[in-house]
Amino acid sequence: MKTPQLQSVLPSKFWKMELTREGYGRTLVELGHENSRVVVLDADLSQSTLTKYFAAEFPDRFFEMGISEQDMMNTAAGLSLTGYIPFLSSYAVFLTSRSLDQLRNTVDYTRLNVKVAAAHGGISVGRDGPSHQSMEDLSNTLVLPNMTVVVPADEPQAEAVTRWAADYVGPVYFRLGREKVPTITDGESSFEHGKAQVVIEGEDGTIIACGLMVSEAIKAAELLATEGIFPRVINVATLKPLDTNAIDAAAQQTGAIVTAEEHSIYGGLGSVVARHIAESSHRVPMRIVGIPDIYLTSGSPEELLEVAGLTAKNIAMKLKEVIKAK
Amino acid sequence: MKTPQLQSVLPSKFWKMELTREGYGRTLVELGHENSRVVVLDADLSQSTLTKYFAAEFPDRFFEMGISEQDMMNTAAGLSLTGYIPFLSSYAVFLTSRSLDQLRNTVDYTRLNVKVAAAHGGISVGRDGPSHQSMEDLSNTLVLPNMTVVVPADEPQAEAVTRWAADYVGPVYFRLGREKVPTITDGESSFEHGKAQVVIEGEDGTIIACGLMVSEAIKAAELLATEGIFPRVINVATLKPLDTNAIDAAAQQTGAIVTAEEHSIYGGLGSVVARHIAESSHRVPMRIVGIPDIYLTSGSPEELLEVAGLTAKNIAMKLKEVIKAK
Amino acid sequence: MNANNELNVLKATAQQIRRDVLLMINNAQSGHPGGPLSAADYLTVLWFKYLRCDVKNPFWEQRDRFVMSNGHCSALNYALLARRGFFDPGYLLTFRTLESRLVGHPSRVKLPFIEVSTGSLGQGLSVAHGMALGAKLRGWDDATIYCNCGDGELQEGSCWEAITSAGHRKSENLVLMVDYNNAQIDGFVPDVKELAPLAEKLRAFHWRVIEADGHDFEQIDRAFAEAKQRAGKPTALLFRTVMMKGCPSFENIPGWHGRPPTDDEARVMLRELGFDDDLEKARASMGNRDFHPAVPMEEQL
Amino acid sequence: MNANNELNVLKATAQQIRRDVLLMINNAQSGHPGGPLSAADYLTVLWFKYLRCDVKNPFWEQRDRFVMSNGHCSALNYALLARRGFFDPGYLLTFRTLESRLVGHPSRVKLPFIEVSTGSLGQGLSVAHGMALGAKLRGWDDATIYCNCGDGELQEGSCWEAITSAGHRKSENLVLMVDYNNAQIDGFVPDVKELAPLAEKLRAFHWRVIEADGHDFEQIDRAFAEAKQRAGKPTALLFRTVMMKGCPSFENIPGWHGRPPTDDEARVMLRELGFDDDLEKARASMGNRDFHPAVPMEEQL
Ligand SMILES: Cc1ncc(C[n+]2csc(CCOP(=O)(O)OP(=O)(O)O)c2C)c(N)n1
Ligand SMILES: Cc1ncc(C[n+]2csc(CCOP(=O)(O)OP(=O)(O)O)c2C)c(N)n1
Ligand SMILES: [Mg+2]
Ligand SMILES: [Mg+2]
Repeated sequence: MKTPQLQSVLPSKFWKMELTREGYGRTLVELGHENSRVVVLDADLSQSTLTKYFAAEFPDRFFEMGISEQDMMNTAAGLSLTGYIPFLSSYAVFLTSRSLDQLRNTVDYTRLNVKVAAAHGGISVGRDGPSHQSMEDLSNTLVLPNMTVVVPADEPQAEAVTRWAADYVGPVYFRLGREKVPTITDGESSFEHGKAQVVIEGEDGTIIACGLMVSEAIKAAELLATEGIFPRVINVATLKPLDTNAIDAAAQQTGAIVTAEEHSIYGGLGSVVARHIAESSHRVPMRIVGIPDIYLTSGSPEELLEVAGLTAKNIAMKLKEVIKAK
Repeated sequence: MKTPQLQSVLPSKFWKMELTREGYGRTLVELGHENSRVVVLDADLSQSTLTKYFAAEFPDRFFEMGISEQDMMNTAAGLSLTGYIPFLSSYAVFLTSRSLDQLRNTVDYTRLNVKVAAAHGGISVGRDGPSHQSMEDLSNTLVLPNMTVVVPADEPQAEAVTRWAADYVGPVYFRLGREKVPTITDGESSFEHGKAQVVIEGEDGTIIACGLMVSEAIKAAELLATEGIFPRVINVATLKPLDTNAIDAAAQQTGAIVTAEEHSIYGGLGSVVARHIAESSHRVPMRIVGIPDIYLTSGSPEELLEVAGLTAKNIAMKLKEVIKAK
Repeated sequence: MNANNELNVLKATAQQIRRDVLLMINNAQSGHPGGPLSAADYLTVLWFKYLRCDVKNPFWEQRDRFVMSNGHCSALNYALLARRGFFDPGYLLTFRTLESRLVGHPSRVKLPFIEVSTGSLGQGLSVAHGMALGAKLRGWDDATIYCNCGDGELQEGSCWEAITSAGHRKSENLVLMVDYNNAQIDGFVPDVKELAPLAEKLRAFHWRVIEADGHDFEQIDRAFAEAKQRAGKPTALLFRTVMMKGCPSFENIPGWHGRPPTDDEARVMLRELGFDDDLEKARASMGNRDFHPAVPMEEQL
Repeated sequence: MNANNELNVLKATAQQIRRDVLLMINNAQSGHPGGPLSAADYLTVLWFKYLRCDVKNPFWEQRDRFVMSNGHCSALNYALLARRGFFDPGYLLTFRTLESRLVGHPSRVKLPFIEVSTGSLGQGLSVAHGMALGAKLRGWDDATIYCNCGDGELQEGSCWEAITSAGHRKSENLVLMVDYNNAQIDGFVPDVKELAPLAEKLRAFHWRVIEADGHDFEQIDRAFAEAKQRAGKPTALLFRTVMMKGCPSFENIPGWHGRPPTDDEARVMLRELGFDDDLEKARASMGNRDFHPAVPMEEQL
């Protein structure tokens, strides 16, 4: 397996903060210029999801569906059946519950060419509270047989995923966040479908992360380095199909695994990795860092991530646990 | 841990076949007589879910909601808020997708006292095809923080679960099937919330199963016995909260685990057991028997279970694999 | 063919399709006869007179599209396709078996002539509207998107989202057909959850509404002809129908929504439809059970 | 108190509640001012004149119930509760902070005076109807269930399922209030997805409809008085309102649906409402930030 250079990751103090949804919204406009088959739908959240940029530039190819996620999902399905490449957006929590039946029975079952770009994934949504926080979207989409599930880690990766999704034929679910996140990947090479990226090389154990938690994992590696512990850090942007090669290599070469995700401990990255490990011949200790099985409340993103234990510190602690258990 | 007697399980050739939904429907009528706070809702499927018995006996406490699962879920929520104990039914696939947002944000978040009895779980639904088969309902409900998730193995257990659910305060999801299944538990003692039951004692490995697959697991044990292999068989009727003691004991005492469920390999029994094992100190080989990550088609229940590998033979094969990998 | 003759031929075709449906469901011992028999007349008129499609070029881009939103009427959808010439009628008898393309509810995955996979109620109209928007954007000005819904199905809120959208967008290339048979699984629609006054409702949602007796071929014909005239708004055709129409002993009984007839019942039904009641002969008359599409599948996709 | 006086007092209360809402959202730098300011007048009349509740016995079984289905108007719901006496107004300033019971969207988990947790649009009316059915079955004949919905919210199909159910069941103890401010996030309702003619639609779904200017206290009062008279069917009160009402420089701009005002903007808003614009003093005037419910929580649950 080829692995990017460790030095390509800047130390956390130099990180630039950017919005994944901004990367999405801007890339949609570029795609709109490049490909007249790209159309966009939104359900009264274009101001948040930033599909408003596309709406302003291509009013004829933008479909404002109002507050009707079910209708939006299936209207996109219909558009795909006349040759269009629809991207649709709303908040993750609504897209994967209010319109889940449509996503399952119409879009996924027939492998329709619909791109579901879900904004406000996770709990870093913050003050709107649990009704708007999404802890289950990855679980609800990973279980769909034909779905590709992607969680970009940062703005460049969100751009790359958006661009890739327009080319790929089939249903895609990808998750964007509300808040600015550190930029840690670089533009061009930042996404390859189905391939995990080793963002930091190391042999003392592996942190497998996605989304926001990739930067926390890097910070955890920085913390651990001060104690002489050098874990590998992997960005698993594509949760499905999962890059099992990268996981197998991590298990074999580093002997201990911690996963980290801004998602329930049920049914997300930790679950699919645990399933893979449990059924494999590896016998490596593992810990899952994810949202514990509770609803959170209002608060700043930082407060909520802290309450849920989605921090570099917690990742580092778990990594030391698994190293001890090797 | 106390374990039921091996001899309490009849050999498969003596099994009686019964409908879990019949157990549900009949028990609702008994509950209706015992407790005037029990009310029942259905969404134009009372003929299948067998809530029709209750409807006939207690027309004032039966709410026919028409083909409106979302409305049904939240109407039940409202009824619970005025002191009633609502049971609601439709098919599993619709209840956990069309009305998932309602189940999550209204029922589960506030721990409302709503009992979701989902008929036609799994693929043994048969000829109606994938639109009516449910492979994700356990995943979609297990990820909900306050939900109790139960899969009765047979008719007596379905009765016991229904009865238990009426007493328990809080949201419950339980899954019923379309087809007759072998009766393998016995009436009174057939269900204890949060407790797995050892239905066959054994030390050579453990089959952890739920629903329809408990009887397949017993058949697998019969097959294996002819080869001198004696696995433990556990009926995990309560998937959440999971009886981790029973699983830990199985891992320690038998050293190898196969799970078996009529559900996707994503997010169901196999996943939660794998997660528990992966994070524990056990290093036991494991295999998951579940619906592979595909949509099925029409066919007889037997044909579909065969295609999906949900058979005693496959379970037995996997058990030999894990024993070899011990 | 003069108008009267034409309608008589369509009538005969509808009866034959009813027979197909009953034989399919009886043979599979699984499926839904009630809706197919209530919608057979008007959907035969649509498929054999109005629907712009080409058996030799089934994926012709500018074709009209048909969506069976109430997917439990799959047997009718398949029979219409077969009798219209897309594949051999004998294949209908593979309905709902493991190897068949004729899945319990219409599956585009297995049978690409199906425009949209359905089965979960309340989904087809939004998809059809998406197609209508797509057709407009593509400039396929003559293409009309037809969507069939059950009356019970319209209890799904998702239908009303689609109705609102299409009215709002004045999608005049969209035609909704309602199989207004007044019955659903748990009883008669007014008892389960009232839909009336449906025409008034739809008009308030900015639709043109055309009402017709769904078993009167002249009314059906007029309704489709009128629907073809663009109106600056979407069109709803409310077809008043009778569940199990054509088999008087079984008509208007909600219990027949989804129950396969036994052989004895099927024989009575065939007789009441005006056919010979020998089931074996009837099945044999449909031909052999090969799929045999008008154009080989490889060339089509 | 004579009628005129009474309405003047209610008017003043509504203004005070508007001020609370703005201070809460400005202080939290998070929240939705637009809807609360459009609904403040009529909901003040409801809460201070019509809603049968008992601050000293908040869980009195036979009480009327209020559901804020458009949960983003949480600040208004909390301010109404506080000013009605359920807890101290100073506590309002904890809105949307980690330790507070005043979660971003109304949470019954944290604040049991909230009848139903909301936030995901389109859910409240079905729950309210469930309560209405429950109240009827329990024999709480005087209890009325009031549910507030946004106009944009009514684009959710789930609302129409509830509307159909309540009409079908003639649930006369259910009152829907629509905050018909014509605005939602992405623009004006008629541009996003038209709702009109709403009264006609609801009547076709078997509802009684009462229309009123949602900022004219006499009309509001008459509307609620009329709604209290049971009509053999559910009642919808369509309140014509203006988003951000009371702050003319900000009125009727959809952008104010969910944007917290900066301090400068908040000062202008307070002035336009007729209050002193010193934010610090205004916040201090609300009292200290303890919850302090009218009855200790332990005694209540
Ligand atoms: C979302 C959803 N809920 C429930 C069902 C189960 N179901 C299938 S058909 C049917 C009744 C349909 O009634 P109607 O639309 O009037 O069709 P008809 O019986 O007249 O053919 C129901 C409830 C379903 N297929 N999809
Ligand atoms: C199911 C769901 N979809 C989307 C949202 C996001 N959202 C919150 S408020 C709102 C607009 C509501 O418009 P309206 O009901 O008119 O309320 P107003 O803006 O007038 O206060 C939207 C789209 C949501 N909360 N729930
Ligand atoms: Mg019908
Ligand atoms: Mg509004």
